[in-house]
Amino acid sequence: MSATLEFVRASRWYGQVIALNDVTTTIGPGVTGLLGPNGAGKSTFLKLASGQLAPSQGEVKMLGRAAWGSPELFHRVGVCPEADAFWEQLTGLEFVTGLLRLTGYDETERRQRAENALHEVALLDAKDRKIGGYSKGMRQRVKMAQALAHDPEVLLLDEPVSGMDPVNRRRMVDLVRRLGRTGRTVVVSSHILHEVEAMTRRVLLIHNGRILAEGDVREIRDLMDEHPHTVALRARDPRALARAVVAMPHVISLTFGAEGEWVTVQTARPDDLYGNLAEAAESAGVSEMYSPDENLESVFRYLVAG
Amino acid sequence: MATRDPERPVPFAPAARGVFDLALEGMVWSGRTVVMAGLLALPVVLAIVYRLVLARYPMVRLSAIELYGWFIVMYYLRFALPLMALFYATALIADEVEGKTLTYLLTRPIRRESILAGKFGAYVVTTLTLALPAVVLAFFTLMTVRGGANLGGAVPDLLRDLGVVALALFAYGAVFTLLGVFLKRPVIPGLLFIFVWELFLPSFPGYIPRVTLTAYLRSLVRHRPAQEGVSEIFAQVLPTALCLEVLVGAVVVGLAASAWIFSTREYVMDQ
Amino acid sequence: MDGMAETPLVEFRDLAVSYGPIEALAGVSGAFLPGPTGLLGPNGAGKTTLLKTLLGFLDPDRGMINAFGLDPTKEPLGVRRRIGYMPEVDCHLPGMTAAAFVAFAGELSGMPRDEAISRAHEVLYYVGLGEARYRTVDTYSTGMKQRVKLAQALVHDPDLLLLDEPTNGLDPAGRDEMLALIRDVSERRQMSLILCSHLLRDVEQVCENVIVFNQGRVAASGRIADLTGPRRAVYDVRVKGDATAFLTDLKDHGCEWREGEDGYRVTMSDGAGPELIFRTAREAGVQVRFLRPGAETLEDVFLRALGHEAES
Amino acid sequence: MPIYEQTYRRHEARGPLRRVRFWPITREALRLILARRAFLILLMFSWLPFVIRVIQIYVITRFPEVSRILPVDGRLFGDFLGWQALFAMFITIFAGAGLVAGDLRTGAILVYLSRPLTRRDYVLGKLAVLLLLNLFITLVPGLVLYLLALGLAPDQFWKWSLAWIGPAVVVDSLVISAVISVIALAISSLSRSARVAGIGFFGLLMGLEITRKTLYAIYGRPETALVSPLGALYSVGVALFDLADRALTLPWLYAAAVIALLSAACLLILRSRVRAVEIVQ
Repeated sequence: MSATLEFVRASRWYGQVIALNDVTTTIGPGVTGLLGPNGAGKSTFLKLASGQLAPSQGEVKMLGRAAWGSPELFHRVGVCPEADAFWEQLTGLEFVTGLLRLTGYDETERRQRAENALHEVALLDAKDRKIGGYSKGMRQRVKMAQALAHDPEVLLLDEPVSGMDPVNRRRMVDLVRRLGRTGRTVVVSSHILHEVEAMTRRVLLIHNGRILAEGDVREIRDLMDEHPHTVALRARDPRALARAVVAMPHVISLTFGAEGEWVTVQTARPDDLYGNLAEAAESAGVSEMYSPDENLESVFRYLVAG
Repeated sequence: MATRDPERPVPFAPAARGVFDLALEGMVWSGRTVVMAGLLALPVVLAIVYRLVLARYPMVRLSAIELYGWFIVMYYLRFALPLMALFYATALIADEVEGKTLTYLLTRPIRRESILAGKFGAYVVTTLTLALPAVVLAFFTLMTVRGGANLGGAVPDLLRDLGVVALALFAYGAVFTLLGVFLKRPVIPGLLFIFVWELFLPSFPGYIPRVTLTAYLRSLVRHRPAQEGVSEIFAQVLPTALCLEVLVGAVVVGLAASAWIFSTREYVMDQ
Repeated sequence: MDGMAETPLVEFRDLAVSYGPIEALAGVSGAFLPGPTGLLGPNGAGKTTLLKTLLGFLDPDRGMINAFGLDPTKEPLGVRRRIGYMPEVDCHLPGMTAAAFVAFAGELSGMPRDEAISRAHEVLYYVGLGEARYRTVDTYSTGMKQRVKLAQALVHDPDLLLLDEPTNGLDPAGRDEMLALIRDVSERRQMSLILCSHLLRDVEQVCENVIVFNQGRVAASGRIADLTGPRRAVYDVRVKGDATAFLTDLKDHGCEWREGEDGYRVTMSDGAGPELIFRTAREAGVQVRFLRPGAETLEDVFLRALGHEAES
Repeated sequence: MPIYEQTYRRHEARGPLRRVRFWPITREALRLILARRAFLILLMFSWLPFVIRVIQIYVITRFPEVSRILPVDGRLFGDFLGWQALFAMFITIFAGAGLVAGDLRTGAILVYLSRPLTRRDYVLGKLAVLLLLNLFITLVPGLVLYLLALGLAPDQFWKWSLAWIGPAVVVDSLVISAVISVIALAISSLSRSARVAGIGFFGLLMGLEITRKTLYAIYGRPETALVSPLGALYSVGVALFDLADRALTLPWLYAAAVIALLSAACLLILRSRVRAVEIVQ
């Protein structure tokens, strides 16, 4: 997996505030999710990658060249900034063609590419309306259009779906997945976990300016499985369920809920518990089962707590 | 257009031209241009009033040519042009930063110098298309008073004045571009520069006027309107060659410094 | 909060409000009873317009609106005194510390200065900004700014809270804490509130009743339980391992599935229970890691009420 | 589930709405602007003419014959306040350009108008900020100068004929401060950017001032002063302190009328621009 984007011991600070602290990682083709709470350093990471900021220490290389100070990279890189900021008096088409002109395309090719990009984000029918009149979802999509209009190999997307309602969010998630499948390198930053999980498996967890965890989401979740889990189950016959569960080797504790329907089990090896729970669950009529330690959010919170 | 070479940024001229068109679009059609047009048209209105009233109220203390000279020196050179330069030039980059739209330009394969060049070009075109017609209109409104006998003779004056107006817009434009790129809040310093530095220092004795642009601009123009009080005594006229040298120098240095600062500065547009 | 008919805090009938040519509200009727109520709809559906009409910022073209028995267009001060408004936009004052800002907001609500200062500290501790209250709000993260906005809405202890997109831009941890805070304000402090949002899970976690807006009209309204009562048994499932075989087996058993917010949303075939899910999982060799009877979520209500592909 | 101490009590006091609702707005805005170093420097410079005038009065008391060249009478105060008007413009723009424009741009106006406050309270609160700042550099130094003159040179000053100077200083300072403040606030409300408001304010006042000078240069009639707000202000000064400035000596009634008209127009602009909801045409 050739490295499209490379961070070598890169740090960045503003005054005394450390935004990115000694980060080393490489990102190749496909979609990579950049995950972290607000202020964790995601935006700084993307600004370093897109050469808008120079690293205070270390090196940031994009397509083999130092990201800062190499404007020619933007022939092959598309950036979708986070801010909801536009030249409001331009129409969607003027906005994209205007920026394509700064990418060196001539008149005809500009118009052609702009219309393709607008079609890609389902904005073709609104191409002649002023961006000032666009809805929040449409503004986010025209921003994507300018990022992918010049068919870049690399796409850096800063919170592309924040503040969007479900209809638009799903459309954007599908678009990112389609882009990832065409072999481009797509880096998507977000603080909404299930969106990133829907777009990709490859995740980079970032917190307080440091890389916390890296790799396939499931790998990270398996890493989770070595730790005790508490699992809550509601069953028609909780006693029968309890009898079956108690026999399992790694169960640490087992308690009954107040109303009697609920059973809470704590196990040292969650994999084992879930593995051979199926028969007991079926016979005892389990209708609800959840564990606070089970979703990506908990992975995140768990790793952040450290 | 040459085919796109992904290994090198887009050449300077076409890139600047692209930024120029984008900037011009935003600059010309904004509400502020209407305000600026009004500011420049004021002397034309006064000229028209002067012509109409002249018939019934002939005892005027300024002849048409003197009034025109007064407009050029007192109104345009010392007030309207610097203010318009401050208005547009400080915002060339500041508007994009404040509006957070600079990112779109910084993430294009173009050198930052071409962004500044494109923006400054748009500034020059916008201000010239507003200022030059106003001066010409004022000129003809006044010069055609009483049969316009001396019109032919005065035309070279007009051409010279138009040249000085353009030079003033370039010079003040370069200075305020630098101010806009260098300071976070350039307006108050800019206003102090126009209404204190450029207003009072040119009338000082000795070498002091040489640190102002007004002294040079005023020396290039042949009009010598009667100024009140102390400034009458010390008004100096500097040699034309020196004035041109200094003004062109100010433009070059101002733009070069702005380009250098703009290229090396990082723009952190926090959320 | 028993069900007996309480007098509503806010009532509006056939309310129409427009911004210049754009008709933001086209004749809506409804009421907000004491307690938490959700105001739901895509961006630009007219939710914020209703809040601003309630605050007396906008004069309606036609129709009636009243709050606490007062007409906001005639007695805006009387209405605003009893309302705490948390706007969607960032509205802190640059250069002010949180403590100074919230105390200032209290004073603007008519509280004497020293009382406003002590209240400000108390409220800032309550929203969890105790230690950071002497820092200027510009240095705050998005989450903390949202909490300062809540604090300035709470400081004069209003009778009705208007919360416009309170979890906007928050990360999961921040969102849960903000919703927990809002639930605490509503349940433990007995403060009625209107939670205006386009995020469905937020409204579900705080409110019992909801009014769904779309393009300036009321699309649906009533108790959330009624709107989302399960017709066919629906379960949210998450499995560990390759789910494709599991899902195709489910289809063979007559169940349908689609990708839900967090996991797969399986609509069971008639008469089938959760055991079918466990059995199919076991046969497909995957572990069921999460199972929850998913009533038709507000999103389904939402899409159905909006006629599916509403362009928003 | 985060645990919150039970300190949060329902606040029962429902005292009557304070009458002076706008004062907190003024106090907080002043506190913020006075925290800015650059502004304090500007304020310091605004007191420079005061220092010069004190020296002038001191010199006259030591060498009485000097008073024949630099007479210590109404003209000293008239000129002094004339200069202070220019400083007032810079002070007002520094503090005032963003006063309303900033709130409109960031939406912070909602913090005010969602409270039991009328738009009148908001405008009064903001206006008081500029008024106090301007009075601080016109009325305060003017009165101190007057008392100083009485104290240092009682023989020349403690005359019934010069008793009118005190009230004249008060009136002139009030007029200058009020007019400049209300114009600046109106212009601040017309734009969403403090930068445009600042340049607009100077463009308008200085532009009309040059127009006045042009018309006077052409027609030589003092009535031309009515074209420019600054002209009207200076005419009031000239009338109050009978300064020798032919271009501005005209019946003070005209100047007062122009000023009243101007202030009314500004208040109307403020009434229409200060609203919680942007009316999108």
